[in-house]
Amino acid sequence: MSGYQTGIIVLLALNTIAAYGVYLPMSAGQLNLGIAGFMAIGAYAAAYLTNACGWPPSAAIGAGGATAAILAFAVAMPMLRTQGIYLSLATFALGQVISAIFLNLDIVGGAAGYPVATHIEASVVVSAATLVVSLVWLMSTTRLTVYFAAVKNDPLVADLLGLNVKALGVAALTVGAGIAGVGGALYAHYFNYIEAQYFGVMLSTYTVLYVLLGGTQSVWGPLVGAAIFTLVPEALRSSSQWRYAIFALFIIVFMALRPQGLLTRGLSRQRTQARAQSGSTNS
Amino acid sequence: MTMLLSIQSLCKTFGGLEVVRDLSFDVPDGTATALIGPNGAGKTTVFNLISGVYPVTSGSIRMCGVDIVDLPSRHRIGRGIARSFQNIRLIPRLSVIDNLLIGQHVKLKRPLDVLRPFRFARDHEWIRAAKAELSAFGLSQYDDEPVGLLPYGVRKRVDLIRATLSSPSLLMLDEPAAGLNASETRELHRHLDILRERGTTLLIIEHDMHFIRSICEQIVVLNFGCKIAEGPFDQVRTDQQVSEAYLGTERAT
Amino acid sequence: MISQQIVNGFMLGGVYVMIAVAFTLAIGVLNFLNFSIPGIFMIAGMVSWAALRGGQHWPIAFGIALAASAAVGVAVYLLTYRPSSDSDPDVPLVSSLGFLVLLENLIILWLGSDQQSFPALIVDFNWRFGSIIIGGAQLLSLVLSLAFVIALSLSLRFTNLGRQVRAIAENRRTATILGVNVGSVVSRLFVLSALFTGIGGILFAISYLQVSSSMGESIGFKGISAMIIGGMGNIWGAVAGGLLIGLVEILSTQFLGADFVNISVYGLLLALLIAKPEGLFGPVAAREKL
Amino acid sequence: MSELILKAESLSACYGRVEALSDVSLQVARGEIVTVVGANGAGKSTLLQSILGAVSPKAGKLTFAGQDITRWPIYRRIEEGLVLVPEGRRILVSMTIEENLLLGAHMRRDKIAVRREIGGIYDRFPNLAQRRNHNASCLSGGEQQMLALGRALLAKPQLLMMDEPSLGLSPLFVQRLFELIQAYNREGLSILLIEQNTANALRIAHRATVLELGRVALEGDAASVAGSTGLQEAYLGGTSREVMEVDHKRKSVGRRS
Amino acid sequence: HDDEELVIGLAMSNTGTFVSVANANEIAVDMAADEINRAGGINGMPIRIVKFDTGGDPKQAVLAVEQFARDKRALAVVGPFSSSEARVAFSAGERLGIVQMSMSSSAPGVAAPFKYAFRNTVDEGLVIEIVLKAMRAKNLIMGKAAIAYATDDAVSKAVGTAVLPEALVKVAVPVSGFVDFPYKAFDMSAQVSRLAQLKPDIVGVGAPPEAMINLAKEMKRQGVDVRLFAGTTVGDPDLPIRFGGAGEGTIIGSPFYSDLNDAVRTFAKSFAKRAEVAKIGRTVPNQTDISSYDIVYLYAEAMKRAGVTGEPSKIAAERTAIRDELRKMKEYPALGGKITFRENGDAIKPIYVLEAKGGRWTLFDQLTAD
Ligand SMILES: Nc1ncnc2c1ncn2[C@@H]1O[C@H](COP(=O)(O)OP(=O)(O)OP(=O)(O)O)[C@@H](O)[C@H]1O
Ligand SMILES: Nc1ncnc2c1ncn2[C@@H]1O[C@H](COP(=O)(O)OP(=O)(O)OP(=O)(O)O)[C@@H](O)[C@H]1O
Ligand SMILES: [Mg+2]
Ligand SMILES: [Mg+2]
Repeated sequence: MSGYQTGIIVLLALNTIAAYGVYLPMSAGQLNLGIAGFMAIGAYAAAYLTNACGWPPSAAIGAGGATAAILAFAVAMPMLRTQGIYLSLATFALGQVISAIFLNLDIVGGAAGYPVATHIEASVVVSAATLVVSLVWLMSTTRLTVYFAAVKNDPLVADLLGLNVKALGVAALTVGAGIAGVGGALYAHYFNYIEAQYFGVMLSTYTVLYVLLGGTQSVWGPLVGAAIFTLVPEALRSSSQWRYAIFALFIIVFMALRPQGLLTRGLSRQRTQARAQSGSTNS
Repeated sequence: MTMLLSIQSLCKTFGGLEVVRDLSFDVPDGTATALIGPNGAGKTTVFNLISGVYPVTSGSIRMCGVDIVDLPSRHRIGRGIARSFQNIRLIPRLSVIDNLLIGQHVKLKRPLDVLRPFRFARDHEWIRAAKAELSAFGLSQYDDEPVGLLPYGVRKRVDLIRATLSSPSLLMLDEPAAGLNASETRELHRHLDILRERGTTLLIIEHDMHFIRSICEQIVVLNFGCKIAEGPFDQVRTDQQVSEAYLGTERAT
Repeated sequence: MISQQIVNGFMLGGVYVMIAVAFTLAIGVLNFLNFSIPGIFMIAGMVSWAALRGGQHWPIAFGIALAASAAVGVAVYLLTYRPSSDSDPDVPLVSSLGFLVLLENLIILWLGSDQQSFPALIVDFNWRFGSIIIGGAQLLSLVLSLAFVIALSLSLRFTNLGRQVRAIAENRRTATILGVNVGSVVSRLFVLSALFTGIGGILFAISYLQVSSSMGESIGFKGISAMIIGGMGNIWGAVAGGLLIGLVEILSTQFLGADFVNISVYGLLLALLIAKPEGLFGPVAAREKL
Repeated sequence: MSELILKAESLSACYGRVEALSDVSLQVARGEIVTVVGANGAGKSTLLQSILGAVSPKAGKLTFAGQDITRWPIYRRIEEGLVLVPEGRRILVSMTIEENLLLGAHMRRDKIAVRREIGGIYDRFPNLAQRRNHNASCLSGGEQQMLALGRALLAKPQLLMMDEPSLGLSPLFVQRLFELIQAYNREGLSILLIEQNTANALRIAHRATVLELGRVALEGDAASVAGSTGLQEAYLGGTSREVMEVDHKRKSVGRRS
Repeated sequence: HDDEELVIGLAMSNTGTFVSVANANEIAVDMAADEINRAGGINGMPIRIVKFDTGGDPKQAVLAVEQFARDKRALAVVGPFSSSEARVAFSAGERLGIVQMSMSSSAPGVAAPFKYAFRNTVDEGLVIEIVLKAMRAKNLIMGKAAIAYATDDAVSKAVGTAVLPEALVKVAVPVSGFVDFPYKAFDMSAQVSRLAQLKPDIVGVGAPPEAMINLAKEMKRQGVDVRLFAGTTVGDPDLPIRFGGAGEGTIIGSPFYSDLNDAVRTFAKSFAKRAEVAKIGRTVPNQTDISSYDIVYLYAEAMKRAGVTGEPSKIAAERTAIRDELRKMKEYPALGGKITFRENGDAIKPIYVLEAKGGRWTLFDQLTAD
């Protein structure tokens, strides 16, 4: 495989992992706009462990994910007092605070960034992404997905049916953060240098875009979305200057024509939407 | 006869407005009780208080002798209280089976079991139970249909089955026959008969008097949040106050 | 000197208020988190700069800029809000973000990514009271926002049009069935919000004598935060939130250093949201009736 | 019979590929009560929605008060006095009861008359008067139904279309509702009514149309329809399961085409 | 016929954040390549430039060097542009064994950990020392200094917190205080109000041009009339115009001065011609354009000295040979002045001290660091 192709596949793998970090909370009704903050935590924690404590990269990457998950778990309870757009903004604020803290944390280089000594091969990143996708897929075959859907669509009824809405919300946020943390840690060890500025709002926003573009109705949506976001700009490389403008136009037109995202659950389900809409407003 | 549910001096105010006032009534085990009254009398509010949607202002709600007013709403289904909703509250995008799975959550023994990928186990007991219940009520053909696509009457029944799948001892139904045509109402009737045979206690809000009369032994009538009458249908029907406030002159029987 | 810093804080807050109010119009009123607003803010600034550079007289330049803002507003309405009638509320968010990216890239292609110097229309547009200096354009934007907010909140509460708008915000289909001319009301609202945002962009350019293709972004996020702090849909909340953020930003620059600006502004936002999940002035969310 | 207020000719409507109405014609004369009956899913609501314009018909022609309104947007039809009390109430729960009523009259300029009429509505529905400045979300099911009716009346309808207005109302109130409908009708309001409570609907209606699987199965004056066997078949005869089976067949036909 | 060409990669930043500063680098590189090929190429072979637009994104910069090294058989790479890109791309280049030379990165020590990484830019510390020496030599009033810098950018922060304080100590000017701001700050009112309290005679700036312009404008608005000085971070031929009447008398150090000599003026003229055709919106070269142009010549010289053939079988050895030749190179006469590489991969070259006067740069002094 050519160097270019390998590079693209790594980018795709990293974007996919991030997308699943957003997808999980989203399936439970949380639009996480602070995913970059959790990626930063995973990246810095893992980098610190390999650099300063001499951990092997695989252990450090796992620990990076765990650190992000633990932080998410710690903040989830107070954060989930908020809902909807307020929750999105709370996650957004958290992401900003996290990246501002890393910007000032001198043991990991502060504004100058943090070089990471150990390099991992492309194959490691790709295997990790495969693992994440398989795990999320496995999860989609458990009851948990149905529970998340219930919490997202009708938290009050979910509560009356005995679901612990808070706990499910915390779980979704935590697992999503863990996945994002692993993504950040992989990023750090593949590119061997991280800086806090990279983990900004725009990274979070784009990651959310991958998921919404791919569609939230299917587990494969985030994968497809990440693939579009990685590959289409590359395909437009020949039109160099115009490529981002063309790509943005593509997103707008695409969403206008297919608002439910690219992947929906088959054609028959497409009608569900129209019906479901009128059903929910009628009743 | 033992009392499954016993409500004493229940009050609820919303911002100074007294919606339920000093209400007391009992639901004996194994019976069907109707809660009727004019629009805005507070019937749905009573359901909401029993299932814990709102905290009570004062009074007690005893389930099998235990006061549950301080029990968080999500634990009440575990005590055997399940309900359907006046406006159907199913998740339109999920299939019928998936909606029914949520209703069985109380049956979960160990919390970690939620992580078992049951879709591989085609005949998981929950799925089996859901399918059995659907076919018992003649709805098996809708197993995998997204709920949003189903006709109103079928959705109402799925909502009902979701509530029964938690094997409740007390099933509260809020206007189950509203919006159903005559034949659908007959089917609903059969459905409820089966549930009664199984020993489920029913508490029903309904405006269809034929329906109430043929199902419920006991009627509780509310007006402005107060109980104005109580007893078997034929006794309540002749009550002066009930006629004036609720049934009207041209009675629906 | 602290008094000068407080004045600085309110002046900066005035900029955020403009954007926060524009966002409130979109989300509080139409239930649509319109990310193209920072883009429109930028378009107004850049277009008026380009027109001035092209030798136009300033009223004409500003007219062109406002026309461009309104046109973008209409385009956003047609391409993001309208097609999304029956889908997730997240969808228009995505395509309005697409608009932000598109606008920025088009402007970069046309005028470059450099920050440009905006000419001073009035040599020294400042008021001095003793040692205190107040920026005239900033003060103007604050006054304008306030006037707009008063007019808007009154009309939303008490006029027919206001009720129609609120009906649309709650449920577009129902509003249609009740005979609300959704297309016309909403497109007027988009134009209004775009014009207001455009005026914000122009006033920004006049106050800070600078425009750039990225001028909308950071202000945009502060504007959203201001709106949220105040409580969504509460227009006065947007004003209070904007001023508060401006003040916190300036004071933390003075006393803690620029490193801490983001930590204190967003930390405050986070703390406020956790303490009061519905924002400072938002209504307390009651449990829904079944 | 007097002049027609509504004339629908050969309406057809689809959801995606599923045809919900095919070739339905219907007429309402001024001052008349017409009722449409049929099983669940027969297309009654779709018919009203098509007449209002909320569902755009695939084919057919609509004439209202002598004007061809087939291509008119909804708001123009409502301005002309073609008003719907929609299925499922569709109350705006974020607004107060009074605001909901005012919204019903949003196209009217005669502010004083509107105020007076709102007062009239409050007299009719005291439950609403009590809570006029509360959010409509707190209303009980029946109260919401009253609000929906009041809101529609404030639009000054010439033809009022009602989709199951008695849903969730107490027996006493159902009785009052039908009296009310007749009263308004006597004042000159034309009415197109859909009811599950068929007996009552047929009792007060002048004429009736029976819909079956999106087609007109029978029409005529109310008394003869009430007595016909066609009604028994279309509306009371089939169990809902059978209806669904037909429904399914129709869907698969739709898919094939 | 790949074998008969010597391939050089260009990791350019034609889209994204840096486009305005970087979009003419391509023109400068093409110019250099054309000139070399017209003069007969190197070792009898023409050079060919392969290009990759990174959009200023570090991940894309890695993609670029991967592609150049593994797919395009490039012998060396011009770029990447920014420090953020350089940091990740240099470490990839080290693994791939291919030389990269950045035309713009100036954060401290970015190339230092790597053997294959170079930067045709001068260390900020040296530049600022030169600027202060020149100011001292011309007897400007320098009683007290204040420092203003951007905190969220590696270069600016290093300049503000380390480089400027040290350099001011060397010329014995006391520092009365610091003000800081974000890289993309538009509102400088708080900072300037603080500067007014500090009452300095000069203000050293570690910031990108935009922030410095905003600072100068706000100083003018608040009536704080103090001379600014800075290193190469604010290098921009148009800065005096962009000040829009503020910032008069600002002094900076730059590796490039457009009015230096005939060679530079000739370069600027043919650059302008090409830029006109390319419609990129400007015609005056900036310091990164000159730097890119010089990098091609530096590579050409190193290839000549190493006698590279471009044969696929020898490519690894030849890439390393280019690196070694660059390291050995002494005072190579490039367009911007004589270039030598230091141990840490950064260039030593002349610095021109410029003063903003009446909307243009004027030469204040010329010195070489050593
Ligand atoms: N959350 C609330 N806030 C304020 N008032 C409420 C709330 N919930 C109910 N009410 C009021 O309490 C009264 C009783 O409402 P409830 O829904 O219990 O009536 P109901 O008996 O179920 O009537 P219906 O038969 O029409 O459904 C109504 O007048 C309603 O307006
Ligand atoms: N939004 C929709 N999308 C797809 N199919 C629909 C939609 N609305 C209705 N249908 C289908 O169109 C047919 C007619 O529906 P309609 O609601 O008009 O029936 P109805 O006679 O009003 O029934 P009900 O008595 O239940 O109100 C049904 O088969 C229904 O499933
Ligand atoms: Mg009720
Ligand atoms: Mg219907």
